[in-house]
Amino acid sequence: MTAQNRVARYGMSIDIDKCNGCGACMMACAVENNIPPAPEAANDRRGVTWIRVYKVDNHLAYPERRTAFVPVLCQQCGHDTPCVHVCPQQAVDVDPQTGIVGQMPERCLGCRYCMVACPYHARYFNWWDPKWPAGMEKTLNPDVAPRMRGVVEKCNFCHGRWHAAQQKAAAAGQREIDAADYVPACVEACPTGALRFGDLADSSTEVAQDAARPESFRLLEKIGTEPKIHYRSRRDWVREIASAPRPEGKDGLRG
Amino acid sequence: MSLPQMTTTRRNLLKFAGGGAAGALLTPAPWRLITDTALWSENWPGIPRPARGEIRARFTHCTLCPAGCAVRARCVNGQPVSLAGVKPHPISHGALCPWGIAGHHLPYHPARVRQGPVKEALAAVSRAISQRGAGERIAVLDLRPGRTVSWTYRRAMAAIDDGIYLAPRQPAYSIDLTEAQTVVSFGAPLSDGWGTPGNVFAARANFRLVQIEPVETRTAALADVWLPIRPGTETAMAAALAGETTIAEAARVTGVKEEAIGAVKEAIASGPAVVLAEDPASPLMNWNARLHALGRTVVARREAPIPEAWKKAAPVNEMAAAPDRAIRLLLIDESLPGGYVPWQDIQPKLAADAVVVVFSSSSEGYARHAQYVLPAPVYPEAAEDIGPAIDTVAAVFRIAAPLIAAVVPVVNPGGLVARIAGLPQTDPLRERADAIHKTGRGMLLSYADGKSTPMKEVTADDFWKTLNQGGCWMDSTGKKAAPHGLGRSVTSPTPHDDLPLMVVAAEVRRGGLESPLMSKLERESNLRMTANRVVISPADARSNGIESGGRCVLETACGRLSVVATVDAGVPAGVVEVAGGPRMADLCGASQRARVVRA
Amino acid sequence: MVFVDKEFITRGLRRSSTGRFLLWILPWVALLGFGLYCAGLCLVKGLNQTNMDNRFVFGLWIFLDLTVIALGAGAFFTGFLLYILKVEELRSVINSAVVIGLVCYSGAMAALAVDVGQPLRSWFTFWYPNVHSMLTEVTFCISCYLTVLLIEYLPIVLRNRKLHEVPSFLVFEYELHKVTYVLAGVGTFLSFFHQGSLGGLYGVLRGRPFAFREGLAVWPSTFFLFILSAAAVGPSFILLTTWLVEKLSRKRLVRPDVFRRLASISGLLLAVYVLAKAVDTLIWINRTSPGTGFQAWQYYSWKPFGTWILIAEIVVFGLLPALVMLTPRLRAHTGWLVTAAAMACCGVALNRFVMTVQTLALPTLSFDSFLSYFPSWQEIGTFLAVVAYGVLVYSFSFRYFNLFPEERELRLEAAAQEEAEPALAGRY
Amino acid sequence: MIGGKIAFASGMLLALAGGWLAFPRILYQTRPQPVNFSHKVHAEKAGAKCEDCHSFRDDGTYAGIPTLDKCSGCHAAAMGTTAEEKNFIDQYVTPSREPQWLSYARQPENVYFSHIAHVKLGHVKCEQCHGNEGGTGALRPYQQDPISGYSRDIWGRPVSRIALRTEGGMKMDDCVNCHRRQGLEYSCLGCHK
Repeated sequence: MTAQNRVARYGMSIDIDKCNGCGACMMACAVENNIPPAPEAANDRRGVTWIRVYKVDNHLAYPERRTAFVPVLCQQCGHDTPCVHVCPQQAVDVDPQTGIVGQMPERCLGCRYCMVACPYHARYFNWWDPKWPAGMEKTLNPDVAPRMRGVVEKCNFCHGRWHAAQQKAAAAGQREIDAADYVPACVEACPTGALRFGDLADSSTEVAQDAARPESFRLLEKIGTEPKIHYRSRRDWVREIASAPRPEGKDGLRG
Repeated sequence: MSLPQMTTTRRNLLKFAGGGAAGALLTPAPWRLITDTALWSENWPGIPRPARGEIRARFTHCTLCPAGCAVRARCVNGQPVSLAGVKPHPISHGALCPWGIAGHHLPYHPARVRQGPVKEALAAVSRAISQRGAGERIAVLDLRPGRTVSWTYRRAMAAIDDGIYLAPRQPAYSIDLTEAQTVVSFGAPLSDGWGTPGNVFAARANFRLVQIEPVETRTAALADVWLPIRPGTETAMAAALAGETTIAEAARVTGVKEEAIGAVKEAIASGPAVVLAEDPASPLMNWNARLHALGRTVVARREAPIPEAWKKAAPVNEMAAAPDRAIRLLLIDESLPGGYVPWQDIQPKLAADAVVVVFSSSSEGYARHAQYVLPAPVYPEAAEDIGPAIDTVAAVFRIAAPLIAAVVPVVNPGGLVARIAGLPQTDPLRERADAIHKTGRGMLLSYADGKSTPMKEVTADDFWKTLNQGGCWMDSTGKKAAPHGLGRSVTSPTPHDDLPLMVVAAEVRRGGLESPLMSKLERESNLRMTANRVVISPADARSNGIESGGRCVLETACGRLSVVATVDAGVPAGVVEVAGGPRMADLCGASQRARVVRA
Repeated sequence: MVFVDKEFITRGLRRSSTGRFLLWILPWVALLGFGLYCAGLCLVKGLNQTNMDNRFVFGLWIFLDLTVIALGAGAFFTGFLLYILKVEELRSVINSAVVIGLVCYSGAMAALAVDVGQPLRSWFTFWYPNVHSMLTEVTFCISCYLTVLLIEYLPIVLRNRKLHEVPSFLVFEYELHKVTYVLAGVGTFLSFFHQGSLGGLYGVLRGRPFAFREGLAVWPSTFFLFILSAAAVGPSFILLTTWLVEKLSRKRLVRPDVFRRLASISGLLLAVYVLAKAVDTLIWINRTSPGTGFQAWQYYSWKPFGTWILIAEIVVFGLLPALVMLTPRLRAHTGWLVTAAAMACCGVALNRFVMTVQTLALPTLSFDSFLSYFPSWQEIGTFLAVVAYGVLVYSFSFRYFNLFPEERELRLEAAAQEEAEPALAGRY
Repeated sequence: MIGGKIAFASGMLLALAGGWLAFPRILYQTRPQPVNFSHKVHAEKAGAKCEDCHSFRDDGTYAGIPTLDKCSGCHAAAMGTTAEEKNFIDQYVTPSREPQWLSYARQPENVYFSHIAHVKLGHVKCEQCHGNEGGTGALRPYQQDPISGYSRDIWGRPVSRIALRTEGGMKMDDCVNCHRRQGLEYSCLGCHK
């Protein structure tokens, strides 16, 4: 809330060996952030899924085929964040206090340049007007404003929950939020405990320690955007997904 | 008139307009209007405004599957806006599955059954009862046995002569995963819907999981060992692991490398192990006796106590037990999705002029076959309880307290059946709660404060109050008993030469409504299979001239279904992967064989 | 008063009968109408009418914008050559160049207005500009330059026979004339900038190693390559259109040496561009791309985007036309000139295609798939609307304004021969 | 040519008059409040402070305009003799019908504004943003911009926003100005949701 606040670098650690691809995180995310169900015409290239679990395999045929599930959300890039400096009208910014990359749908003009800039395809465009089945709009979360057609949106670590935590702290006369009060919906929902969330700047947190593990990696690290989502796996072929694509033997994702 | 004059007047008009334009720019009007149109785009028609108000947490239990996970609902002015697990819960450990997380959307599902011919149905029912001929039976098919309302049905069927209570076979045992060091699972979807998710994942760290199944399901992907066997060769593998046949023999039949089988065999020998099967009644379960798992890992299933008066109840029968062409009136409670009994198992049991009434919220399941579909309440509208899950050892009693009033006019199946049978109109849940309280056994856990108190210190009313406001009764795990029956021999499906492919359900799919948001997992991503998709191997695709993403038809002995095929080298030849569900169950029936041809 | 079409046609110029002219514009009007309907659909129902998606967020329209703006560069560059570098021959095409520029830029702006999801908020870019964004640079420069073009277009309009009767217009036009040089200067500056920023648009994409380029100061190399390529094909496109108009109207509009001059300029710049592009490509293959963990050969192993596209872009549609236009012997033949010019234009179009479509088609995540995209009929319709709009504006300008100052005297010269054979009535 | 100048000037004058005088009047729709409520009376007679009725919930959220039960707490039966009160009791308290108050200061849906953070941590006085609302003898009619759908108070009274008092407007600029002065301006998400 104020300048004397400790500066946080919120990040996430994801244990791919634990993720069973159930999709609870995607559902919790959609519920929390008022993301409407897709219209009939939508497909996996036109949907809105702030966190999307990819089904990744080792490119081998049965019975050598092995599958892993990789949740991909906004990687909250920490160094010259690709989407921030391309936006023509300051609809994207990085909060210096939390390190969270924010997207302002009300400022967005829908040019989609940021989506071109994002190497992780973690940004989504509203191709349709938001539509909920009659009555279902009663279940919308008051802490997140529904977006309109024609704008870009993406994961912001459930910022509504950060606001709520702030509010709670303020009620108690504090400026610092209690770490337990701020956990994104996907992390809270993950039944296998594959997702962890916390302040990377504080070395005592679980995520900071996870990030330091030898089997930990980040996607497309060489691009140099310093993402704050740290993946890890004990399987060698899984760790290879971090690097650039290898076209040979590549078949489309199952669907 | 002459040209110059005309032009001057026209020119003056232009000048006037020019002056107007110039002047307008010097007023706030144009700028404000430009701003307003931009602001209008923030809330133009169709963008809903979430209701504001007091935010409170309320507790209940999820009834979407027998796990009955504890749920904390975040409510705005009482209306649930999001669901989460209850962390301190000893069984569900704060976990929810994707279906459970969006359960509060179900009442508003556009495909929900919104009204039904209640009067006509009741008339038809009483007619059927009064005019039924000799030997004709009145039956209730309960897809979710073990609930309190199941007892109501059994009592009702006992009260009516010729009443018969039918249910899909329930395992007579439960599994204590904490006791096992090695779990050998023949296709049991341990990490995708088997038992209570939270409970399985909590125990997962402490046992080796050996997954034995033809395709790499979510469970196989996370198993310590996955033995990809040829479909239908489970028994051969089991025999080898049990030492009845040679490993070489098993390797030949199942197509799995000898050393892999050997390693698993050693693992089983090295410590306490348990065998699980996809079908809880599979004969493979009997092997547990030789693994000394009975009474340790595989224990007798325990249910919460019931009032004495309820003991006079009809026995639990499987569909097969019902006499053929005898059921005159069949009442199907499909309000909670459970084990689906394929229609072709039911049909032969119906009398010529049978009346079939189904209580359901979805038109997908038996609604496709019944004469009368009566709208049933959905989670979280109904006051229900949930029977013990397969992985809960101690008896438990938990109530799914309604979070909202039914949004459509619904009929309460239990109440209706009780009325038909002339049972006293009471609240069975309360009666059972009191019966449990009378025993004084076990503990009461309240979710709001996470405290658990011995039943002796709780009054009957407080007990009832806590159960409804978020609480759970857990019996003390007394001495574990060995279960009575495990598996029973099943007739192996007759092979069809014209149906070369083995149907394997890669997804766990219960019937009933799903949140519209499931589109995130099915259409907006490729995470889960939709019901109209099949996956086949490149070899089978080539031989049938099918390319990935192409329309084709899934043909079985019982029918055809138009589907979209995905070709994936991760699928073995001779297998067609499908998403489960009632439609698929009706389509495949007992013989799991099919053929995929171009549309 | 009745509208007398003939009264508006410049004295001493032959134009086709009103009937024939209407006949000519009718199909284009129809096309424009259909296109506007398509655009309307996209505006009212939203961009779900297109075939773009979260991966292919830019499609046909952005490709169109980049291409027409590159081709429209003839306007500023001819102006630059004529008014700043005093290449006098070009005076005979400058008017036509201005009209083409106007058409291209206004068309591109129109397409952009449909392409954004919230057109009502377009002005945010001016009110809350993000100075670090190449797109801001583009928006500012293009809209400013469009105004410049409009002002440059005014005198052409005002010199119309009928409008000339209004004294105040006369004065105004005279005033405008005095600032022509200033306008040319401003226009050149702006154009250099936005052509560059259009290139920068992709060059800065750190997240898209296929497009990302290192650069000088704040600008990636694509910034300068786009300027060069635009400047190179601008004259070619003027040449091409002028030739086309001559053929369609069956008139001689400029002297042949103008063609040659345009060609030599275009050829020279094209040669420089090809050289620069080759160097840039080498640096990118050997340093930039590997530096981001992407081996350049990967990009070309996704069919159909093989290395052929690189060769086509640089050699076939770059080096070849450059050589043709630089060889005096070949330059002597209009046929060669026109072919070379056409090839040069294709080359730039291909380059813009690669920058937009191929960049988006290539996956960045190892577990993501290569995607393809084909525009919906609504997209194509909108695209055609821009084309039709261009043809119509040019047709009217050509009919009523004097786009080619030399046309009249060329006609008088031709009149000599016309003694012998009967005159050919122009199509226009 | 004189005629021309006159034409130009008259056009300009007309536009200026329309833009400055007529436009602000026709721009807004005006709706009356359901009850003629006097903050003044409640402040003086009942000695009520703002937070007595405009209270916070335990979790720090702001309850906003009080609901009927708060009113009926005192007004179960008439306390005074005014016609307004009698009217209020007959129409709302007795049939326990919630009055549909129109909130002057309701921010757009995308705005996150925490009253408690401003009051408790920032020590901001109510008047600083809401002006002397608490001292008014009667509720002024509610004016809404039909295009944007927002209350007039958000933009501020003068359409031109020239010479606006600090509490005069509740647009983002007004928030930002204050936050900037105190170095409390971080990112969009700080105040947007």
